[in-house]
Amino acid sequence: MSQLNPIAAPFTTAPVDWNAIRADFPLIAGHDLIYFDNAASSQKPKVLLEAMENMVTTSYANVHRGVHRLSQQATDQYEAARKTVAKFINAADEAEVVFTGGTTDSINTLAFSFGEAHIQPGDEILLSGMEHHANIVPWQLMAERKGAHIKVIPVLENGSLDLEALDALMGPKTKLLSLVWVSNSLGTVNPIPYLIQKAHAYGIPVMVDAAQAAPHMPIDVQAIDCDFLAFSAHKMCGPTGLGVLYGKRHLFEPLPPYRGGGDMIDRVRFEKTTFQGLPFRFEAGTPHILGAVAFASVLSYLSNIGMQQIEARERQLSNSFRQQLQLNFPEVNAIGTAADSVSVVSFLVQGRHPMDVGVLLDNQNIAVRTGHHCCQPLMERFGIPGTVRASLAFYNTEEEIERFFVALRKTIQLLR
Amino acid sequence: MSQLNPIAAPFTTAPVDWNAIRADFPLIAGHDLIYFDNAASSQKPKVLLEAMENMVTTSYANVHRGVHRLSQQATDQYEAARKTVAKFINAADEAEVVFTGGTTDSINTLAFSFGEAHIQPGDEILLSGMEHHANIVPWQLMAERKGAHIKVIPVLENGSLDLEALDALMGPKTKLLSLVWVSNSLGTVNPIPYLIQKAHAYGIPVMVDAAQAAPHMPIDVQAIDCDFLAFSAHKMCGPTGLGVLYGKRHLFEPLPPYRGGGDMIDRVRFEKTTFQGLPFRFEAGTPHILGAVAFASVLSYLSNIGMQQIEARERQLSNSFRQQLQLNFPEVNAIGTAADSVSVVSFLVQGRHPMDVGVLLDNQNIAVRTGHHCCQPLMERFGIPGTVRASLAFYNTEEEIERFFVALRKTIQLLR
Amino acid sequence: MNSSIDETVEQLEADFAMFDSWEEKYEYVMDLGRNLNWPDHLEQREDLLIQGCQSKVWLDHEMQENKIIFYAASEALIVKGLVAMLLNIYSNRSPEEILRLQPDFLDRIGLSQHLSPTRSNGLHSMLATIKRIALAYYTG
Amino acid sequence: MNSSIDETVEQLEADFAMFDSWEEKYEYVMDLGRNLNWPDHLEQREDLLIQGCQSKVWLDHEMQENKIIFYAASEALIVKGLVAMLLNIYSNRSPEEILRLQPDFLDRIGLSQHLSPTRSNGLHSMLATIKRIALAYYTG
Ligand SMILES: Cc1ncc(COP(=O)(O)O)c(C=O)c1O
Ligand SMILES: Cc1ncc(COP(=O)(O)O)c(C=O)c1O
Repeated sequence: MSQLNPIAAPFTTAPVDWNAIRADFPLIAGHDLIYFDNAASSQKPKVLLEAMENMVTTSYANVHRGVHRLSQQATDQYEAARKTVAKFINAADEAEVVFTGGTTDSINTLAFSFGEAHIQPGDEILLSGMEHHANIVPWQLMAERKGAHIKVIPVLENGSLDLEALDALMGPKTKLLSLVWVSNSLGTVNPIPYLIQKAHAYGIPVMVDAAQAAPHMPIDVQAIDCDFLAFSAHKMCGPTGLGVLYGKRHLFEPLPPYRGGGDMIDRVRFEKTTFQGLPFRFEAGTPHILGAVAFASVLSYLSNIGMQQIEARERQLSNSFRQQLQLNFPEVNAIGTAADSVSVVSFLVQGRHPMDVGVLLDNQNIAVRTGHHCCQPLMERFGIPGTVRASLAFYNTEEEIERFFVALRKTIQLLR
Repeated sequence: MSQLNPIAAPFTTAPVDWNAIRADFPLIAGHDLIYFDNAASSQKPKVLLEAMENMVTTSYANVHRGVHRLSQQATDQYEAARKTVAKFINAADEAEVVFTGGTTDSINTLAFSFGEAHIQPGDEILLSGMEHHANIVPWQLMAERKGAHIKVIPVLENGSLDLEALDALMGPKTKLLSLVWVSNSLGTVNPIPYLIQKAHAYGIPVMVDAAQAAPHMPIDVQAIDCDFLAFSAHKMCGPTGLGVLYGKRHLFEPLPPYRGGGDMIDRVRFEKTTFQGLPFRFEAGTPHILGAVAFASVLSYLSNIGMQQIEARERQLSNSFRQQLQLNFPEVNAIGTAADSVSVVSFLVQGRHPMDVGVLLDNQNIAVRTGHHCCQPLMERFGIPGTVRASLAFYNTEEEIERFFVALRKTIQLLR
Repeated sequence: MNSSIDETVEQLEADFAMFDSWEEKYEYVMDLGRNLNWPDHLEQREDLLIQGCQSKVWLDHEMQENKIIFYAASEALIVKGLVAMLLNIYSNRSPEEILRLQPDFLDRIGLSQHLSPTRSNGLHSMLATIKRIALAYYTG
Repeated sequence: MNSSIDETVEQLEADFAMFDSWEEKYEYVMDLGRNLNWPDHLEQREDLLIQGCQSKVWLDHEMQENKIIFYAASEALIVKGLVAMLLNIYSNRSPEEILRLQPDFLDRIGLSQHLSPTRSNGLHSMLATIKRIALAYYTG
C-alpha cells in the first residue's frame, strides 16, 4: 500500500479471489495470451459490456435537454456516473468532475483555458523530464501562442525526479506545475503530496497527470490537495473515448471554455454569448453518455475489489517481476529503478534493440510494448531509443510472470 | 430521394422490411414508447453492442504503437473503420477522415486550427441564422481571440435561407462559410451544393455541419465539393463520444493541430516538437477505439438497408406527419415550412407553451423534444421561446404517427 | 389565519392521493397555474429571472413580520402550477419553517421528477433560491 | 549475372516454405540482418531517414545502367533482416521490374504483418519510397 495516500478508504480485509476475477475479463479468460501491455490500455470486464447493453436496451436518449422520461432517465444515469467518479477520487463536489475524451483531451482543455486566463509573455509552466507527450505538447502549443516558456524538473539516473532542483525552478513567473504521478515508461511513483505542498508554498497551482495512477491506487484529490487532475477511463478497465478533468471549483470555474456548443451555454446571441458554470461549461455538445454510464459500473466493480487490494497486488506482481529480472538476467538493464514504483517494469537487453525483443516475445504470445512510450525526451535523457515495457494489472498472475521469463530467455538466445 | 445528391450509390430495388428492422433496435422493439426524439440522439441497433462485445472479447488493445498482435489487430480494425467512414461519405482518401468526439468537437477543432492558420483581425466568418450552437459558439470564441467578425445569412419566414442576401455577405474578408446542411430545429434541407458553388466562386472554403444530414441521406463529399464536413455517430445509430471531421487534404493537412499529445507527433523535444500529417495530426491521444470499430459496423448496417431507402422512408414519414398536422390541427402552427425538409417537424400549439405540450405527451408515452433545440438565435428570429419538435427515424412507423395525433388531440384538450 | 406549513403539505398530499390518473393530477396542477398571479414588475427584472433551459421562472420576495412573502411568475402552465404549489407551501412562512420542511413530499405526490436538478425547468433552482433566502434571514 | 526479380522472389518463397517453425523463419531473417552492410554516410543523413515510431530506416539509391541500386540501414535486427530481404529483391533492378512486381509475396511468406501501413517500423514507408523512386525514373 502506498504511503502517498494517507487518507484512504478503510482496508477491506476479505481476501480477493484473483483467479475468479480473471474470469471477469473475456479476452484474458478466453486466450492463451499473456497481456503485459496494461499501461497502454487495459482489458475490459464484462460489467462494461453489460452496462452499455443495459442502457441501450432500456434507457438510452440524449441528456440534459429533454422533458421526456427516457431523456430524464439517461440524464439521471449520466449525472449519477459523475457522482460515482467524484466519490472514486473523493472530490468535494461532483460539479468539479468534468467528462472529457481522455487524459490527452483533459490536459489540452486545461492548457488552453488556463493559458487564456492566466498566461502572459515570459510566464513559465513547470513540467518534468519524465512526462508523457500528452503532458508536454499541449503546454508547448499554449506557450508558443502566449510567449511563455516551459521549464523542466530533471530526472535522476534511477528514474526519479531531482527534488533538489525544485527551488531553483519555482518562482514568481511559474504559473503552473503539471506533473505525472506515475510514470508510464518507468513505473516511478512521484512524491505527489510533497511536490504539491512545495508548489503551493510558492503559490503555484498543480495539475496531476494521473493516467497511470488512477488504475493502480486509491486517489484522494482532497488529501493530496491537487488543483487539477486528469485520467483516462480506458486505462482502468473502462471504455475508450472517455476521460476526466477534475479541478477545484474556485480555480476551475472562472476559466474560459475550451470548446463551444450546446449544453455549455447560458445564452447564445450572435452579439454575445454567456456560459454555464461547472461542470457543463467544459462539456460542450453531446457527451459520451454510454461511456460515462459504463465507466461508473466499472468503477463500482473496481471499488468492490478495493483499490488498496489492487494496489497491493500490482505492487507485489511488479516487484516480483523486477526482482526476478535482476536476479536471473545479468544481460538485462532495468530502466528506472526508483524505490517507489508500481505496475510498470521497463528494461533493455544489452546490445539488442527493444523492437527485436518485442517481436520475438510476440511470437511466443506475450504482449509487451516497445519503443519510446510517448516519452521521447525521457528516452533522450537516458540516451536510448526506447525500452521493452511490461506493465501488469491485477488480473495478471505469478504464473504468467514465470512463463514470461521462459520466453525472455528464449528470445535472448535467438538474438545471440 | 434528394435532388441534392446527384452522385449516389445505385438504387437498391429490393423493398425493405421496415418492421423487421424495428426488431434490430432493442429499446424500440421492447417498449410501448413512441420515440420521436431522433434528432437529439437515435436509438442503437444490436450490431453496435455486438461489435463492441466482439472487440472486447477477441481483439482489444491500444492502437498504433504496439508490435504485438493484439495491438496490430486493434489497429487494423480501427483503420478499417476509418476506411468504412471514408467510403460512406465518399472521401477521396481515408486520411481525410479524422475521428473526433462528436460534431461539436469537430467544429471546435476546425475553428481553432483554421483560426490559427488563416484569421486576421477584421476577417469574417459567414454563418447562417439557423445554426446550432455548436456551429456558432466555436466561431465566436475564435473570432473574439482573433479580432474577426461573424456574419449571418438571414432566415426567411418559411425557415429557408435568404439566398438573395448571399452576394452582399460574401467578399474578400470572408474567410470561411460554415453552414448547417439540415436544420435540427426546422428540418429544412439547405441547398448545400448551390451554396458551396456560390462560395467557391468567391474563393471561400465551406464547412458543412452534417450532424442532421448524415443520418438521413447519402453523403458524397466529392459530389457536393465541400471543403470540410462534420457529423456525430450517436445521431445515426452509432456510439456516443465519436464524431468525424472530414477535410480536403490540401486545406486540412497544413492546419496546425488543435490538441497535442501522443500519436499526433513526429518528434517531441522540449525545444521544438514536430507533427504528423493527416489523419494523426488531429487525433492526439488514445482514440475512441471501441466507438470507431462499432460505428463501422453500424455504417455497414445502414448501408445494407441503403441510405436512399432510409432517406425515402424518412421523407415519407415526416411529410405524412406534416400534412396530417396541417390538415387536422388548425390550432397548430408549423415552424419551418421550407419545400425541402427531412425527418424533423417543429410546431407550436397556439397560445400554449411547448413545454406543457411536451410534458403531457410524455405522460402518454411519447418522446418529443421541446425548447430552443440549441438554436436560440433562430428562436429569437421567430420571436418564440421554442417549439415542440418531432424528429423521425426510419424505424418509426405510420401507426406511431397516428397514435401521436390521438395523443396530441388529448393534450390540446387538457390545455384548454 | 393560514394553516401551518405541515398542514398545507398534508392537505396537498391528501388531494393528490385522491387522483386516479395522471390526467387528474395535471388538471389540478394546471388549474393552480391558471390562478397564479404576480406583480407586473417580475417579468421585467432580469435579476429576478431563474433561467432554466426549458422555461423561465422569476422569483421575488419581501419580509413581513418575520414571514417571507414570495412572488413568482412563469411561462409554461404546468410550471406555473408547480410554482403556485410551491408558493402555497413556502410563502408567508418564517425562515425556520422553510428550512425545517423536508422536500420529500414531492416524491410522495409523484411530481418530484419536475424538480430534479437535472430538469432544467427552473423549479429546482427556484426551490434552492427559496431556501437560500430563508437561510440568509435565519442566520441574519 | 543476377537472377531476375521473379526468380529471386520464387527462391525466397521456396526458402520460407521449408521452415517448420516461427523460430526458423526469424533466425533466417535475423541472419540476413546480421549480414547487411551499408555505406557510412547513411546514418548521418537526416534526409535519408524514413521515420517509423518503432525503429529507424535509412534509404539511399543510385542509378547505374538503367538499374536502381538501393542502400539501406536500420537499427533493429529483424527490421535489418527484412530490409536486406527487400534489397535482395528490389535493388539492382530496372524501374519497370520494380513497378511490375506485386508485393503479395510478403503474404505468402507470412511476414506481411511487418510491412502493413499500420506498423510504424519504417518498412512500409521504405517499400513505398522504393516504388516512388522507380516511378520517378520510369516516367522520366
Ligand atoms: C445541426 C447540429 N449541429 C451540431 C450538433 C451537435 O452535435 P453533438 O452534440 O453530437 O456534438 C447537433 C446536435 O445536437 C445538431 O443537430
Ligand atoms: C502518463 C500518461 N499521461 C497521459 C497519457 C495519455 O492518455 P490518453 O492516450 O488516454 O489520452 C498516457 C497514456 O498513454 C499516460 O500514460
